[in-house]
Amino acid sequence: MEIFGIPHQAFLGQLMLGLVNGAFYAMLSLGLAVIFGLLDIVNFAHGALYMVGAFAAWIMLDKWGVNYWFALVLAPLIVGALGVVIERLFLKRLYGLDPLYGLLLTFGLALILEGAFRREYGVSGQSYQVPELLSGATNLGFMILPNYRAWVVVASITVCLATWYLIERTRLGAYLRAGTENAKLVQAFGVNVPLMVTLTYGAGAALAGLAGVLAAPVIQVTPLMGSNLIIVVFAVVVIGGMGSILGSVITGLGLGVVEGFTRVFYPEASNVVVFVIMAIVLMLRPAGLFGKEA
Amino acid sequence: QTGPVRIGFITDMASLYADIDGPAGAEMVKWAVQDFGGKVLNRPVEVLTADHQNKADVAASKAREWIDSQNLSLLIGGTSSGTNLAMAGIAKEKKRPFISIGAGSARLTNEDCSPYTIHYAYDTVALAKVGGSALVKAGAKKWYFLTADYAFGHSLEADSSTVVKANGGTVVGAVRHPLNASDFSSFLLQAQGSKADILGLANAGGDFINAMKAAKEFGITKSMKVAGLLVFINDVHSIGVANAEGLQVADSWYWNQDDESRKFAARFFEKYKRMPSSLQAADYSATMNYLKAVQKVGTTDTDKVMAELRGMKYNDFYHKNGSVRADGRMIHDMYLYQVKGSKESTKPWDYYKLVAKVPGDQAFTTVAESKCSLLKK
Amino acid sequence: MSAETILETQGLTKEFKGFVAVNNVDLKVRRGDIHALIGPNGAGKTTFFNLLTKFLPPTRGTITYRGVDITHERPAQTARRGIVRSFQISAVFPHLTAMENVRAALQRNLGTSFHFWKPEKSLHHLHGRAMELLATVDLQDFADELTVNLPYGRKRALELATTMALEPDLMLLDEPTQGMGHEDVHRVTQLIKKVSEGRTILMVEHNMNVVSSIADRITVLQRGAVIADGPYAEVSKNPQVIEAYMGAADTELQGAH
Amino acid sequence: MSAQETLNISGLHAWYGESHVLHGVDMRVNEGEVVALLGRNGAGRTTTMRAIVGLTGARKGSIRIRGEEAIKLPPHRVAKLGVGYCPEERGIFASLSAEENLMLPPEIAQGGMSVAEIYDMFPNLKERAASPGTRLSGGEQQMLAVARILRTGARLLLLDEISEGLAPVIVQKLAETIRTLKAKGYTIVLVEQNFRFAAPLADRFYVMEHGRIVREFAQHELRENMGMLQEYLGV
Amino acid sequence: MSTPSTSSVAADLPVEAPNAAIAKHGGGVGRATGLVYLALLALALVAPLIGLYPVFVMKLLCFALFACAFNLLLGFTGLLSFGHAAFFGFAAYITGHTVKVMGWSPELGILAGVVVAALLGLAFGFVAIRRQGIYFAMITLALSQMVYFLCLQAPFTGGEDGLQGVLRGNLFGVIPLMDDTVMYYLVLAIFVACFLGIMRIVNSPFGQVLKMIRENEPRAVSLGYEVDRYKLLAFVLSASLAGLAGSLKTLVMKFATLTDVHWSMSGEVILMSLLGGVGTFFGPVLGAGIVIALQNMLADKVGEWVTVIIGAIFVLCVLAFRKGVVGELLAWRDRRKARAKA
Ligand SMILES: Nc1ncnc2c1ncn2[C@@H]1O[C@H](COP(=O)(O)OP(=O)(O)OP(=O)(O)O)[C@@H](O)[C@H]1O
Ligand SMILES: Nc1ncnc2c1ncn2[C@@H]1O[C@H](COP(=O)(O)OP(=O)(O)OP(=O)(O)O)[C@@H](O)[C@H]1O
Ligand SMILES: [Mg+2]
Ligand SMILES: [Mg+2]
Repeated sequence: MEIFGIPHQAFLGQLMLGLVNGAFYAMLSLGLAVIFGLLDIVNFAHGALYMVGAFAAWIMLDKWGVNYWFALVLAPLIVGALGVVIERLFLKRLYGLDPLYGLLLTFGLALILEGAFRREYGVSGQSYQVPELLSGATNLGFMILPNYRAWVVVASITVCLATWYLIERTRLGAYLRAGTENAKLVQAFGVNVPLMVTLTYGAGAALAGLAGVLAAPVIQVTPLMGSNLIIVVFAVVVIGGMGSILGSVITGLGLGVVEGFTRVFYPEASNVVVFVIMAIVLMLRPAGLFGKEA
Repeated sequence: QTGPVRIGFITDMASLYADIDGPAGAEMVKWAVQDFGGKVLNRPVEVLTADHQNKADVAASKAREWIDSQNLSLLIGGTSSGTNLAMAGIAKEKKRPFISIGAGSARLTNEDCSPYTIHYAYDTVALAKVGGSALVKAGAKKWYFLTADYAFGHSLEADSSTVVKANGGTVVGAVRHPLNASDFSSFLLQAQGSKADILGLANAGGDFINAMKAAKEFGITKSMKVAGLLVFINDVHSIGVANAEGLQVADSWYWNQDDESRKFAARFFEKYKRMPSSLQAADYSATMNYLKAVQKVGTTDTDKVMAELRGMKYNDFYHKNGSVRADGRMIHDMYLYQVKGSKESTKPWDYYKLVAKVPGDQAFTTVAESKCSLLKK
Repeated sequence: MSAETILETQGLTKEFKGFVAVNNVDLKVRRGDIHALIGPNGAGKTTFFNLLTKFLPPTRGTITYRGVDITHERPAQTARRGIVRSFQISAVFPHLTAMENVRAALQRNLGTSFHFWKPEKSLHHLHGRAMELLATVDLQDFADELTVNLPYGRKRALELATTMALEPDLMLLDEPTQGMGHEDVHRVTQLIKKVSEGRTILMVEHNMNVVSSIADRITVLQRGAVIADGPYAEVSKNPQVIEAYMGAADTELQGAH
Repeated sequence: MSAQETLNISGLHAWYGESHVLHGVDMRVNEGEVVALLGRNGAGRTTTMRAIVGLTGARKGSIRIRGEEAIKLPPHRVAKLGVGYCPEERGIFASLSAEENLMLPPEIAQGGMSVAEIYDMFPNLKERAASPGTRLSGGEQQMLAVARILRTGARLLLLDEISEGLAPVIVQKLAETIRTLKAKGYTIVLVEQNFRFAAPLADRFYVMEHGRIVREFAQHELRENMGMLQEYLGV
Repeated sequence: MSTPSTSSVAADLPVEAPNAAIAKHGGGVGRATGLVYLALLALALVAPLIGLYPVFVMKLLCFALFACAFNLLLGFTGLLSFGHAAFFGFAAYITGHTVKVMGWSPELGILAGVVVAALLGLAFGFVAIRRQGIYFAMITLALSQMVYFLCLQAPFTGGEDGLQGVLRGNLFGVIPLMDDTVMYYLVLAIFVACFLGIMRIVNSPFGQVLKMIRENEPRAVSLGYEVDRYKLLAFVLSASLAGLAGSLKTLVMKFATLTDVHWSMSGEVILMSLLGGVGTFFGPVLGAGIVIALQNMLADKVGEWVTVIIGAIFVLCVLAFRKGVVGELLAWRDRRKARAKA
């Protein structure tokens, strides 16, 4: 049996692989959407934080022998803490200014982080072994799926759904959403907004860090891993509709799959397919697939 | 001529190629000067270094400025073809000797050749010839290429295909992947479907590393052989022998190939806690040989020095039986290595075993193949 | 009265996800009138304005302006036809001077707005007219003042002047006196009266003092539909209006303001 | 009138960026009192309220709430002292539904109005509960802004122009509500452009001009002060 | 408008936009400023004679033009494009290709570059101007990435080797541009013309409309302006000028490479404008000068720290120096004037 001219086994295989990549897009765009939605900051440093997450895991393993499972918890915490520091030191000073300044500042931060790691660790990268428990692969009949990749999909979807629930369905989420619009007023109602904002940025950073740890065993840990990805993730967020949490998750997964199939049918275009889709979506729906019309 | 003799070295100090050349490469140039005695023709030798940040315009501006305002005697180009081509242009315009160490593009000595350029270490044609022919002869007949989708990848693939076919092999397919693709699983799945004997990776750096890792993860390495067409030892180190085992690699030098090299490598290791790449060795060698040539002709005059460099025989720890052809191509022996298994690899950075040695005249573009006008005269 | 109808809606309806905000409104505005639209909160007055100015597309119904069906035109087109709306707040260019604000409106009719090669001087001949307009709203002394620095009431006045520069035939004013002190309310009311000469005004207003003093005609909306329509004196005695809008039936329509 | 002071402001200065808006405001509000703050546009009434809550730029002087000095406190700490603020610009959140808007301010103390009571008072809100906050009509947003803080149990209410944009029928209801709240012992500061709304409700009046309090008088002195008000406010 | 109002966070805060400075300084050129310009022009005219390195100054002028083009959009229209490298770099390739491979004369090569950049700008603008602010930035960034990949893969660009060895040829078939000094005066002439052109655009009737859009877009709509068309024209003008800068750069440096289209080039031009002063006329020129000089200096001094330093400058600018050098100077002058008045 064939689907679109390729054997259905290969088709399912490619679908699966698309989902794996989509999982990373989803996690990264989720963090970006949370930070954008709640702080009105386009976090250009997101890719760098993702990179720091991966490096944190690698360094912990390399230097102190901290295994993957601890790193999975610790690295996001470290990156989250870094996020908290960034927010307190820099971003805090930009609230109330044009959001473009946030973009430019985080752009600068990304350069600094990347440059520093590059200096310290070079660019050819470090490799991180797949944890024992998840090594090996499962024969799904239509393809051999490395266990680790299956885990990535499960973990990422779980995290995304949990975040979405927290923001859209809980009281804390309501504070956060309201805080984006008029932080001062929410604070005047008795909510400790500055703390909340700091923690939110920290949480967004931690999400990026978590994605970094998840990615470490799959790809080479290099200082440039983030900047290669961040622009695609921007496009994902724009397509999904900026600020829409669920939108960015669904779009992330979907685009992973679309990109996967492009690799089969027209590999030359696989780098640009996301941007092409973005252009088309914007022409038809300026606010993005899930964005609310302004 | 009085005043110091200045040698300028421009390379990527911090970015993509900083590990295989970079600051350590600059240091090698300085070491060579030191070891030569710090002076030539009774003039002190100064080394200027700059980071071109992989930007051709930065490389060109720096080169131009040095030549104009510092009266540079020799320009050495580190990594990346674009910057080296730009520097070669400046050197040609200003008539100064230019030695390109780490550029891959064979254009430097082919369609863009110049009487002032020496292309010192390797080029993509040589890599293809060395990697391709030895493997086909060893029985890898059916090839499939995983190619980085830009000029460099294309030429690596095309050169390799020619070699494979010339040696009686076939190319059953190729898939192009975008530059800096973080995920290769999809392409590998396609490669696996091709039922080829060998997967040629016509890419470099991070792309090569990630492709290699994924190949291992998806069990591709079990069903087919993998050949890296442009691999430096730093890449193998990054992937780890466990993942790279069995990989076939072409290069111009390996630190563990003989005693002289080991001595050089030990000194390098002491300072950098890693082993030198072939480019870093070439940086040293090129500087040293230039100084010898200047000493010999007794002047830094470009034409005289170039004539000497072309006439010289090159024999040092880096290369044997080297000579420079009229198009500027350094012709020397090239090697095919295989990555050892984890068990065989006894000490850090002990990664390669020699598979074949390919003499220079078979490794590089032949005069007949070349489009360089300097060869046709 | 045989005054001609300048604007007419027929069956104009706007639904939001099943909620009907404007329901089948047939409204006729006569040329030269000051026509007030009143009604309880959420009756659909602002939505109705949004429909007229094309900020929202109607679900059903037609809008006819001077006999032309303009239901499907774009906002800027409608504006060029002479239907101009005032906004509630910040409807000025804050870092332009009062003069430049007015000139911004005058410039449009010049047809050189895309001419990026012409000098700014080519606009200077508009200054005379701009000053005239500023004078009508008593702002001649503030011509070179940056608009941010003007007090609230003056900003409203400036907005009116700008709006008049467009030579509108029909002005739509949504709660023009909202947020004003008593003095300003009075001044703006008089201003509206003054500028209404030669044009038609449709306004939403909760302040009954204002409505009673200048409106020629009133339409009352409730839950999106028209419940009364006619001259002030007539409508103000309508028990349904008193009940829906005024609350206690015994209160006078002069109301709380 | 109990002697217990709920709010005592003295020598309050406030700035927006570089512009100095309040120049030493002195006023006090006793427990259970309704006080109206009158003045022209731009006199500084809104700024006074914002300064109490901590929403202006820099501020100086003293603000004591139930005896506690609040001038140094961040807004959320001020709120915790039992202050409920209804801003002039309403501050309805677009990304929250009307009901979420209503439920947003955390409850500070027991004894706020229940949601049922609120919906009873403003039936529009019940009907539009699921609509995004800013999709409500102007008047509905105003109702929501007021209702929102009546829920929290704050005992000191700062209400800025709450009758703005409301139909007369709703304005009457609001007036009743304020009377009820007063009867329950709430302390209320009203800023009103709409003098006729505020006049019958307030126990005492302050008149502001150029960032200072220029007059103060009680309800029973209202009649004799009309002339002065005429001058200051054009009433 | 009471209902669909935007309850903005910043309603009560003085929002400081990147273009806040323009309100005050966008207008004509005062006498003092005019004198400064004249002095600079005089300096530029004699630069090759007093031994300033012409190729360096030409490169600087190209980037200054690029930054001015960018600033026309950010500073005077309020749109932050994060994709201007696409126009600059693509035009550079077009000029390189037409001149080197197709043998066109330099003036035609430049024209081709500008036209293509304008068309590209039209296409970008068409997609991007529907959104504002950071959305706009991200969309232009993504679109420029598309152009980057196109250039990476298209055969005529020479991939990562770049398009090398472009000869300058003879202007109008007679003036030999191979001579650096001749080329220098050509570049200077074009730069000065464009600089004046940008001043004119900003102070034209069209510029007035841009100002309105920046100040209060809904109001401009309600006055009957089709704002999207104005923004599009501004975008195309800016793209064309950026393209012109790229085309010139190819002829000056004799090559076009991937760096020119990479998004970090877009970042660089933002840095130049920011550093010099967004929304001022001369700021971007100064900013370009600082960045280019810095790059040249850093190349042999700090090596691996370059990215970190550039990043730090960004952070510093945004935190402490938002108006940029020229912007801060103007603000300082205004404050002094205000104090003198008081
Ligand atoms: N975009 C929208 N989406 C959903 N509902 C809306 C929208 N706009 C308005 N509504 C609803 O339609 C009804 C009419 O709103 P509108 O703003 O027209 O009232 P109004 O008559 O102007 O009232 P007010 O006097 O309070 O300003 C309201 O109940 C409002 O909640
Ligand atoms: N965000 C701000 N930035 C700068 N100045 C402000 C700001 N808000 C208010 N002002 C100025 O402070 C002064 C007092 O304003 P305030 O809003 O307190 O007055 P008000 O008495 O409430 O009047 P209104 O009737 O206009 O609400 C005015 O001159 C006003 O222009
Ligand atoms: Mg309304
Ligand atoms: Mg007020």
